[in-house]
Amino acid sequence: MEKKLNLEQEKIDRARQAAGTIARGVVEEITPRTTVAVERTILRLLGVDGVDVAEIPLPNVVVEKIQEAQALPCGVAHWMGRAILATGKSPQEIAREVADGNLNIMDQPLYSDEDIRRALEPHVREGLEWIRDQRRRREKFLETLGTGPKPLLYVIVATGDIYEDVIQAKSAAEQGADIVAVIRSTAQSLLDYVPYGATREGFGGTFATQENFRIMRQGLDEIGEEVGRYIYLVNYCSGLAMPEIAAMGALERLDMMLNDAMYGILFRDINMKRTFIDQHFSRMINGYAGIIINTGEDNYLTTADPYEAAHTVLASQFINEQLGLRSGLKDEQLGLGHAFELDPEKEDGFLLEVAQAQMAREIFPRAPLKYMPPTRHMTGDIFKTHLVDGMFNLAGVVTGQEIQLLGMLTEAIHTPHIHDRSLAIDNARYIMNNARHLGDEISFKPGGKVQKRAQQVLDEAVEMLEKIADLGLPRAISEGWFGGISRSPQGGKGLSGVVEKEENYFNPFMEEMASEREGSSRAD
Amino acid sequence: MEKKLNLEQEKIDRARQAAGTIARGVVEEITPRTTVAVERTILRLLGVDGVDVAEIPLPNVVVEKIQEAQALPCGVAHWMGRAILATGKSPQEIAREVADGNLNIMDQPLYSDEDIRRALEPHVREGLEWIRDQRRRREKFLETLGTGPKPLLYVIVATGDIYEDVIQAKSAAEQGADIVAVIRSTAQSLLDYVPYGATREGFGGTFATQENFRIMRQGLDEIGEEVGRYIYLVNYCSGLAMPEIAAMGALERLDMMLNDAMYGILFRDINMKRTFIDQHFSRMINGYAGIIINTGEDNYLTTADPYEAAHTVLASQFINEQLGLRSGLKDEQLGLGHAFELDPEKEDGFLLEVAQAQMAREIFPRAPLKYMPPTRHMTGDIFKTHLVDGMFNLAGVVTGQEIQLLGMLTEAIHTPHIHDRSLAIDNARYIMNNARHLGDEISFKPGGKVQKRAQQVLDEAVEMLEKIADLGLPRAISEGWFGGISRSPQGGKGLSGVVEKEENYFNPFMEEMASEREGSSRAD
Amino acid sequence: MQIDEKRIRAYGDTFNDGIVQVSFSLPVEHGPKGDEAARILAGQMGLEDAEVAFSRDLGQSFSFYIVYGRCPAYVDLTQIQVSQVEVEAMDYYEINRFIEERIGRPLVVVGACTGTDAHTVGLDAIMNMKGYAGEYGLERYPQFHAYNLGSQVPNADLISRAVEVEADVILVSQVVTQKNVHLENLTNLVELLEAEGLREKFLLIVGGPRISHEMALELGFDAGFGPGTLPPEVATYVAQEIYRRQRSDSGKPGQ
Amino acid sequence: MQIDEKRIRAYGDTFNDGIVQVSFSLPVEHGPKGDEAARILAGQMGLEDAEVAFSRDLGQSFSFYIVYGRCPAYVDLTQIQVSQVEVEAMDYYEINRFIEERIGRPLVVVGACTGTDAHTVGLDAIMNMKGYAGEYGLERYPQFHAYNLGSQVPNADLISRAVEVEADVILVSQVVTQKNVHLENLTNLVELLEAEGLREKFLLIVGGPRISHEMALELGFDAGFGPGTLPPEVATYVAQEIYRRQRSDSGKPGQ
Ligand code: B12
Ligand code: B12
Ligand SMILES: Cc1ncc(COP(=O)(O)O)c(C=O)c1O
Ligand SMILES: Cc1ncc(COP(=O)(O)O)c(C=O)c1O
Repeated sequence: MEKKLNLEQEKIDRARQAAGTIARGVVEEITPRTTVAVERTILRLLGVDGVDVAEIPLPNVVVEKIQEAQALPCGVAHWMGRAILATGKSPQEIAREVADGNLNIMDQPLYSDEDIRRALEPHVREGLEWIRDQRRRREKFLETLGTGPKPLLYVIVATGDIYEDVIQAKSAAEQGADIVAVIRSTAQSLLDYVPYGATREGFGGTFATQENFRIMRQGLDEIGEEVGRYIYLVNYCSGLAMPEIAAMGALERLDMMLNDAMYGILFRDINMKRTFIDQHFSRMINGYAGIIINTGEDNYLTTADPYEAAHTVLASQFINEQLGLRSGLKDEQLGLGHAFELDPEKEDGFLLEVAQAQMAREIFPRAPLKYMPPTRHMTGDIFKTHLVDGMFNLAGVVTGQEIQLLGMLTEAIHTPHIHDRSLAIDNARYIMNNARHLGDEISFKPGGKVQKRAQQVLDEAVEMLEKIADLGLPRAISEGWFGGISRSPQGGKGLSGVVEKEENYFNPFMEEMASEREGSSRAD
Repeated sequence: MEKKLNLEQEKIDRARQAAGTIARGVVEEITPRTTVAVERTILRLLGVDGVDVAEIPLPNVVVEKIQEAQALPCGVAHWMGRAILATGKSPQEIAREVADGNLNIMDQPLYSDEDIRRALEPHVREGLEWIRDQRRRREKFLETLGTGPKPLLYVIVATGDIYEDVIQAKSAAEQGADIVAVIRSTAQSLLDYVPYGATREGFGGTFATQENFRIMRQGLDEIGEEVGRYIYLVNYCSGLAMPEIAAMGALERLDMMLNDAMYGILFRDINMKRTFIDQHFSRMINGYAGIIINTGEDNYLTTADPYEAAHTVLASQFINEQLGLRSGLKDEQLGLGHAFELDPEKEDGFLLEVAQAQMAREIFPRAPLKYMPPTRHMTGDIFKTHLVDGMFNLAGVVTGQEIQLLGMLTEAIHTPHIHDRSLAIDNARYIMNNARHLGDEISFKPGGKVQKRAQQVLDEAVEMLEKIADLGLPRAISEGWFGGISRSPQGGKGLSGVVEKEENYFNPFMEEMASEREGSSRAD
Repeated sequence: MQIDEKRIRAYGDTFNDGIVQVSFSLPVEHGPKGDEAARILAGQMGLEDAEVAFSRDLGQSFSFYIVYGRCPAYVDLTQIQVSQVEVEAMDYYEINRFIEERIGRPLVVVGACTGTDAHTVGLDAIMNMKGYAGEYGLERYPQFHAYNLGSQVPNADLISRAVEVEADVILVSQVVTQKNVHLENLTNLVELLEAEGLREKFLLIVGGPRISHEMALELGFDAGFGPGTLPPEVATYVAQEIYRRQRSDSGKPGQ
Repeated sequence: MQIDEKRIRAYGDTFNDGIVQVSFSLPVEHGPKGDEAARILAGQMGLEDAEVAFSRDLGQSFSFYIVYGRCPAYVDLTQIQVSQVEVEAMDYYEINRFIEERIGRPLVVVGACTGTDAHTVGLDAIMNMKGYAGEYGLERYPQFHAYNLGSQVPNADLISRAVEVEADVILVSQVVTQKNVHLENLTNLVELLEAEGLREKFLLIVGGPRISHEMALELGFDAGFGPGTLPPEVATYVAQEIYRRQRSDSGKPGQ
């Protein structure tokens, strides 16, 4: 890729270094701790699924029992291993019996750590094997069917009813969509569990459940075969059940996950510690499953001024990158987010948008950048919105974005209807085809508006990151440096789910994943 | 203006030279002839207006009388001059008496040419004075009110009812339109006269009448004061009454006129000779009145393939330029036409459009180029059309066009409704503002798709023009070189209105205009 | 999801939600009162829960509205009969062979854009050598003698030319439809033909972007062809229809 | 052109032409039958001369239509009453002075995005220091004590907080409206307040992009504010309304 912005490599290096320091600080916070969500995730990966009579998911039932006994610092794996050894049953059978009141998981004979690990081993292997199979299946599909040209066209479905979602998703794929995300119901991110089964009633989106994942995956595989393109499936790996969703996604072959290091903190007021721990394990799972994560920098521009706050997007991309690499994600899995959110009334706004997008492209050359459409300044003027979406699509193709989340002409009105999506896809296909090689064709005036803007944003990001490296990320977040939202380390939801590990704590999946992977070269 | 296409000046010069040769050939054809329309125009400029009992315009009544007597070769001025001398009445009074049967214009005493000229002189002076006044009034408005930023936004009104047209035009001006064209009814171009009075019933447009001009001019002056911008008024100076409309436009202060050297021949099957003669005098009037002409090269792309025929547009622009300069128009009055008509499904079509538009800009640096919107590939998909119009607007601002005729989202459906125009203006304002200086910012890869396309089109135009310079324009037209339409020199409507001048023929306005103007430097 | 074909409603994102989008202008000042007027008007179109998603001042005391609402009306799909020209797909070679073998002589076709209509591209697409969308036009068919009279042809001229060349078929193109000028034009042609007792001599066909077969029949034409028509569709229809008439009438039309 | 205010019809390019544009999808295969179904549906919306200007295949046996037609319905403008919060424009300084002079103590305001709604930008625009569109938010007013509880606040929490801080005013923001979740949420709040006998203690205000004053009144709120609301509009309304109630009730609300 040709460099067009005359950015100083030295500044990029400085920014990356500062972000590395920041990430190291976060990892230090994470290592000695676990969370209820992480523990539930271990159970899920061991094969525990289903709900009890009160509709409470079995992973929650088991973890709550252990937490009530204040025994979570040893980790759920410890207790489950003991139960397996004692009963000879599978984790799922054990969990069911715990839920039915037939087994007290806290009241199991003691075994050596070695025995416990050995007892878990076949279940751990089975879980990981399943994920690796899904990964291979995806690779096979990509080989045989392939994907559309870049930028890939990403659309959302959000009817609230998984069966309607499938119809809408298949229609979208027939129109040319490459990626389908099922948006979650408004309520879900604050649930400290994952709902169960197929669901038909959500608000502003559809619940993320393992069964819903399965139903949609099957639908997309079907239509993918028909249209001769592999259709990526996306969901939200965030909220209080973040790592569980990572596990479900890995098991059901999702391909991308919205999975940001700070989104929950800022936009859902989830406790910071909780989030950092959860996101780390989530990302390990995503990394292992070959899932591309989508980070959420776009969101800053919905609450902060998109012009003034442009550098916070870049700074956050660096942080997400450094944290991601440290969780075992590869560069190719880092779908760093950014957005086209400047006021359409701004003179030369398009130049500034192109500057920002091109800058991201040059600074993160291997990342499958995810480019988010205009939302905040969109009104119910569907004609205008369609047009602004067109300029966004143009910026996307000109700057070589990889993942283009398509704007909808009804952005300010409702979650997309079937034809909204079709019009959006037609918009993108037209613009991207009609200006396919424009990016190869043009260069920017040295010292012109585009170059200057990119340089300025980089400068500001370097400054911001170096300050944060000094202060630490929690302090920066407390002071509202991202999205203009301030959150304190002790505030927010879910702190009670954070647990200090005991010495004998272990997470067999984390260990196995870490040992299997080669540390990404850039992580130190 | 920065040159971006690496065009060879030598080729541009060759093209211009060949076009000069072609234009000389045409002028030779014109000089010894006049037409009924030219003669009626002289009467109009002498102040003749109104209709007889059968609704036939007085200029027609008088000219027909003279033609019946086969006395037109002397020119209407000759006969009118004699009548003035004989009766002491004004041309209007004389015309009225002729119509009423009270005066036989053929039966007037003989006077010397000198006397005749002297008799006409005050009327000629009055006509020209009025036109110069209008011109000064326009200049005054432009000084005090000014215009919008370039490209100027040009919209059409076409309700068929002049009073509805005024509402629509004023609404458009309030939304941001700079230029309003009143489209003519389908039937008008083949009428060998100009209808009279305010009209409220047209099809696909509104009749061009002097009263309609006046009504719309007044409306635009009113709204122009309100919005603080001078609003240009446009009509169609073409068809069988072409020069009469030029006169009416000069008298009523129109600002632009669609006035092409070949449009009538090709698209209305009007006889070639007739058209060449009529356009020459029309353009002299337009030139004198400070009116900007709009040529019609865009039309070729509605019948010929827009990709293959791109060079015919450029060739025709050269011809229109050379003919225009020879009729006394200044470079600044040559609104040479071109269009954004490639199939939107064409890969990199936008690059080719930009190449063509930029090429026109560089080759005709002083001409107020008129850029026409996508029409032929537009369907009833109003959302798509709006978007393609947006890309057209982008091409316009990036390549520094001066006059942007806005595409309408309902192009394939109906002549514009009030909100169609509003949406189109909003489209243009957004795109042009949002990418205002993009043109200054970018350059094109040497030897890339954009440069190559422009060079290829120029090469083909040079070749075409040099061949036409050999063959002569009539032969090229007969062979269908423009718009894929072939017309023979003896075919088409209106040939019977062509008259060989006698020796004592004179056209006092033509003489006066020619002597007043300084020949444009580039005309030889 | 089982669809009830007898009760098809509009669909946004849930079956039978009935969502429709409507836009229009009103000669009313922009403001809350205008919004309310727009909502009421949408209500009179039967929309429930109508909401003005956007409104815009148009100046001159006009305003524009974009409204979304739920339309309770439904359509019975089982009752819909679309009258369309019924043609079995034949290609260039089949058509020529069909005419040669079954009719035994080339067919004469006269076409024109009538009245003040000068949009020749559509008619040319059907008639000219080069044709349209990769399909040859009638001029190229050995079994058609095609006369394309071009644009702005008065109905009377078209008829006299058709008589003169002993045409089997008259093709008319109408593109401009403002103030229903095409309907007047087409009706006038049929009336002229009938007045001269010539209506039955010709297969009378009209085409254009706003023409449907149904409308053509109503106007007294034999067939109508809409947007996207390809030359072989017209050629097939002509060949088959003339053959059919020949057989059933036992007399040849157009002669 | 004299407009009859009693019979306002849609306008395209001629008075009373009634032109409207409609678009929707149908669960029907794309094709002539679908087009006809769309035309019929438009007919049932009362459109005359309805024509399908465009249709598009959506796959999965769905199709999309763009229809133009003439709507004969009209609106009587003289009968339209828009209920809007009536506020004389006061500015920041006037409002503070008004409260100080006429009410004599700062007003306490509690605001939240309730239920599962996390769209804080609208509420922040009204409440936060920096405000919106150049106007300060309530937090900046010396005569308001403003508590912004943020997003996803359960109705019960909002109420107990309002009681705790002895609020005069409760501000609720609702942005997500899919499946009418906002209506449920808002109704539930009013019911809870009434159940606890607290409804009269607070001035109850709702805002959001799909909120209108009329709807707010129907739901049992005191006022509703829609898109584009500016902080001083809300502040003025609050100040004047509390003053009015104080005077007429001779008892202070919210105390
Ligand atoms: C090209 C064009 C022109 C060209 C025409 C060149 C030419 N020689 O044809 C020029 C620039 C000259 C022109 C001028 C005008 N135009 Co014009 N033009 C168009 C345009 C852009 C495309 C039409 C076209 O070529 N379509 C492509 C052909 C292949 O499609 P088609 O015509 O539908 O034909 C197909 C079928 O309908 C069918 N068919 C058509 N005819 C026939 C006949 C038979 C027998 C059969 C079997 C089938 C058949 O088969 C064809 C192939 O599939 C349209 C807008 C649009 N995008 O549709 C406006 C449009 C048609 N024009 C319009 C108008 C108003 C005019 C003017 C009157 C404007 C003016 N006042 O100056 C003038 C005057 C023309 C006149 N006197 O008629 C309006 C008509 C509005 C209306 N509904 O009444 C349109 C819709 C633009 C608009 N929105 O205002 N125009
Ligand atoms: C920014 C935004 C977000 C941000 C919110 C950040 C934040 N902290 O607020 C983020 C990215 C987090 C987000 C998330 C979601 N969003 Co959102 N979002 C938007 C967006 C783009 C802009 C909203 C906005 O900020 N407007 C600007 C403010 C100033 O305007 P306003 O809210 O109308 O407020 C004004 C007035 O209404 C009034 N007002 C508002 N509240 C109050 C209160 C009082 C008391 C008063 C007096 C006045 C008042 O005054 C304000 C100033 O004038 C809209 C689309 C759009 N362009 O409108 C979608 C939109 C609102 N979101 C939507 C959805 C569905 C979601 C999600 C549920 C999607 C999902 N499933 O993940 C999530 C989850 C959020 C949740 N749990 O509620 C939908 C809602 C659809 C519907 N009608 O139901 C929209 C319309 C997008 C769409 N087309 O799908 N979103
Ligand atoms: C990174 C990221 N995670 C999650 C979400 C949505 O999360 P929730 O379901 O918590 O509203 C978003 C919002 O678009 C996001 O950008
Ligand atoms: C140069 C020129 N003259 C005239 C016209 C229209 O002419 P008429 O009124 O003859 O249809 C056009 C068509 O757009 C044109 O481009």
